[in-house]
Amino acid sequence: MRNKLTSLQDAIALVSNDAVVALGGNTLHRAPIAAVHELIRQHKHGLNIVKTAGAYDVDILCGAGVASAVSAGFIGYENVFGMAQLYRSAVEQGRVRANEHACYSVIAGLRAATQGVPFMPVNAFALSDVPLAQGYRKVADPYSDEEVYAMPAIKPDVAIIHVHEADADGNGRIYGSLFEDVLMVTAAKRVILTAEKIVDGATFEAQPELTSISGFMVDHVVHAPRGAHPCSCHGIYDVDLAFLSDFSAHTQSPKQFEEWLSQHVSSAKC
Amino acid sequence: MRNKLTSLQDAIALVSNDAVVALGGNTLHRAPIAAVHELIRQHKHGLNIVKTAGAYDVDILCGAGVASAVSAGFIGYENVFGMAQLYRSAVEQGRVRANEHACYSVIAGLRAATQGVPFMPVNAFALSDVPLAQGYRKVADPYSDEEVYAMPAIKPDVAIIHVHEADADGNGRIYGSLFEDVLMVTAAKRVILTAEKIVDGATFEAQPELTSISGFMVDHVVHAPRGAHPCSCHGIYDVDLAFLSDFSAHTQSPKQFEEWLSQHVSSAKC
Amino acid sequence: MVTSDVLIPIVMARLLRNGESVFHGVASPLPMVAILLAKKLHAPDLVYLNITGSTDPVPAHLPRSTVDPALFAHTRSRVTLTDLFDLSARGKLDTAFLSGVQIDEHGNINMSLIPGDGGDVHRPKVRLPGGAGSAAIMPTAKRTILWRTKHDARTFVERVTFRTTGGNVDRVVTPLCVLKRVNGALEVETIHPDVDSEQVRAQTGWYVDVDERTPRTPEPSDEELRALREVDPDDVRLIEF
Amino acid sequence: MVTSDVLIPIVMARLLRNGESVFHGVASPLPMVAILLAKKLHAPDLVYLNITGSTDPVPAHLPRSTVDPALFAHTRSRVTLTDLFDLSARGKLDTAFLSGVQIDEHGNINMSLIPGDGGDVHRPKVRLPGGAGSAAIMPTAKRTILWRTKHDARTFVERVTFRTTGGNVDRVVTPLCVLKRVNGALEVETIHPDVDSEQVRAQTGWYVDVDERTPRTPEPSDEELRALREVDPDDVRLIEF
Repeated sequence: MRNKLTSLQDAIALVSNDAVVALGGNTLHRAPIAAVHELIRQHKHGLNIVKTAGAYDVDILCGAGVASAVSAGFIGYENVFGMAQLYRSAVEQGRVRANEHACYSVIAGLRAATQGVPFMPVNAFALSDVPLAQGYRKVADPYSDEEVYAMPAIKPDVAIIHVHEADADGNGRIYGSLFEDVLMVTAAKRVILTAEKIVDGATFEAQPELTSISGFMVDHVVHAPRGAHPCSCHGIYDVDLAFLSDFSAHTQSPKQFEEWLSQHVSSAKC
Repeated sequence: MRNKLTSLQDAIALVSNDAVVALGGNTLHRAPIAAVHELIRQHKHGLNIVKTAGAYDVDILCGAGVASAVSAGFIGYENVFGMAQLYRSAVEQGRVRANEHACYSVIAGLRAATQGVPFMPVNAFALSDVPLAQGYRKVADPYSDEEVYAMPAIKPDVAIIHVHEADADGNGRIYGSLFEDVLMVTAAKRVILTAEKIVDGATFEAQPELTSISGFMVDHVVHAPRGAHPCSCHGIYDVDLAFLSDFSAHTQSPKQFEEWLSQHVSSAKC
Repeated sequence: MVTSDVLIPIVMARLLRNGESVFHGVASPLPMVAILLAKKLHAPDLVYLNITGSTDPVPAHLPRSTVDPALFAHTRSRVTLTDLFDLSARGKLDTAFLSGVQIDEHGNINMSLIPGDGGDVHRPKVRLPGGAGSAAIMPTAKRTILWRTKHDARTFVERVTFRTTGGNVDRVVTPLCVLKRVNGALEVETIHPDVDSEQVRAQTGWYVDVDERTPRTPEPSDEELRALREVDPDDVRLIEF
Repeated sequence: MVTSDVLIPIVMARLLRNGESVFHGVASPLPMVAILLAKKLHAPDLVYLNITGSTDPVPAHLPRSTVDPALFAHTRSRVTLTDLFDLSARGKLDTAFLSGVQIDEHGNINMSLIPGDGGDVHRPKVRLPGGAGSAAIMPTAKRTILWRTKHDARTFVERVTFRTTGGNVDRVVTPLCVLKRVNGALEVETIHPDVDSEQVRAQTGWYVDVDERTPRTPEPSDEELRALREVDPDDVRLIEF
């Protein structure tokens, strides 16, 4: 396979405005934050962010004006820091559209894209106002006429996944929780891996069963140590509560947030 | 979790006649042959065998009168021993119904069962006589009206999977090729693992990422060393060409096959 | 007097059965504690599932986020959230813990939004975090146990403003009582020690049939209290209060 | 004179492009050899995919079954057959090798059955092995290369008795010639060395426009022959003949 190593700047430069962008990880864990910050530095806009459950990643992209839609099941800091204020006000003020999902319906949409079919039946929403609000439709089983909700395919233009180890071919190892990262890889048109560590691919031969993402499905590999910070990266670093606490305190006013962004993101080298 | 260890006899005794039985492995590799032989010894009948690509397993079950239907994409010895004669004559003589599939359509049916939906859209059969022959129907995407084939759910009553290592909780490790075994586990109502080796579950804690099948999805664990023979088991033993050659030579007449069965299966201790 | 942070997880644990599969999602410290408590007390073979993809983890310390790698410790296998949703969708998940910003008489929950002017759901008055997996899990899991650390008439409403989902709600555990769904409606099953029945009525948004004869939630036993201290020595669950 | 077991894999290898993803299924020794040959010759970055779930395996010896663990050797990752079907279904598989017991003028294949009395497909006259993944792969892979070690009018028929599948057939490699699909129909592109054009016509079930001016398949080069001996020193591919 060809060498896919590139810089974070070059990989992110290929993300077009208005792209559908799937972000790996879940809530405060193994989100591809180095790439998220670079999206902000490159002043992307109009992105539709796809995620099952997001936190800092989605919140800051909404605050920075990068996201214009969020397709997810949950956006929040769990019980750790209360609501995602930037996301919340962006939605309430009409700057961001919340495409409400049930996590599983995001998965269903990604499955449809992975499998090259226009929709995926999903056993969800049986007793919910979400389908009406979002325009989700039912489909009848052609054998039994039983009705089930159909999720339209979600085909991200790019999936960005943070992994523990990657080689130049794009093979990636994730230790601990996988979340829905592999499904995002298969569903997306283009895949960027950011990796804590770049390793010689030969080291994967001893235990290919441990490779989570197969290189032929990956387009770009970026070396990004601590690339999930302030989120956790299983076995390497924990959630940075102090950093997030400081961030959270600066999301109460636009001015404070601008200052925080300029100090922690815009001027930062990645 | 509770201890799921049992004998092969007891595990197979729970398979009812007329059950839909999914068999792990692919062609001549890691098929659960110890369990297949036990199905024959227990004189099961009327089974519908689900497999993507089968060989000795499906052939002998057809010859022994255990199978009455086969839902698969391919049944044969690849180029190694020519046609699967027992399967072939059983179908030609109307003793076994061949539910023709495209491998991927077996997968689609298993996916529907896994996901608790009545059917699964599948991007296959666009230019095929199979749907008409098998009664596969199309379904229209409720968003675009695009039509796609729908596979009815395939919900095996039991899936039988041969693994390298299992613990008493039902956690299973498969080295090398996984084939569609994990999907069979999730689709089936009941799961039997046969294992080359029973290990202390504590040994899986060091690398849980290597566990292929999660114990809570498994009902019975059987210690079956060489349980895939004469098929291969990655890293432990190769296909037994001499055994299969002898078998193949005995499939040309019912009488020869009966003799072979009685010598190699009926009288054998498992 | 027993406080809610002690009683609620103990009551939640009592509802769990040995051998069943139990799932909690994001933002679920009390279910995390309750499950570990039940495993220690009466349900050692309970199968503990969560978003990290672990099975029966043995955390060295309890995390504040319930998706934390701490909940992956000592697991012997790994699945994805997809696998857990599938499990529920095909009817094989026994019990799920879920919650709601609003919970109504029929056990419907709202985790999504408070609609804006004219009922506008796309420009809501309040955007809530979202139901996470609730709208998939609650209708398909064999039963759901709801919990909430606040019991007032803004939370326990006659009818949710937006129905994120209804489903197979079995019990609701609150700081005041345990509600049980009977014929599709939530009824008070037991009132907690030291709680006045009038208070339960006043702080619930629909009419609840309670009086001094309503059964009382049993006090925590010494064994339960000791187990709770062992499971959550740092009182991590207090972040829910 | 170059024999088919030498020429066919070399011709198949020539059709492969550097960097593309190439898949073969069960019972495919010649594609296995052709892919390894192409990687050695002109397509080192070709991505070799097969049913074992390996990527770019480096087998220590060539197996007779093309699902053998030997084809998993030195892979750096593992996928399932499901992943490969999905890859094709979403339009990302570049090239697939498939075959047919019958192949017709339009590139349709039959791997399923010869119908019984009155066209009965459930009680067939001959039950064939089945198309494996063909009916999924052939319509969705960007292109399919068919191969067959026999070229006669029973194999190359005007119309298949049962259409297992049609699809994106690009080329067909046989012991006599290379056929190319042009405007939906297979035409002879080149005739192999030492093969008479009349023989190609006589042994094909539909009219093929060939004569002495039809281009010839180039002879194997010394480099190709040497590479073939290195890739398949034990002539495992002969089991297809």
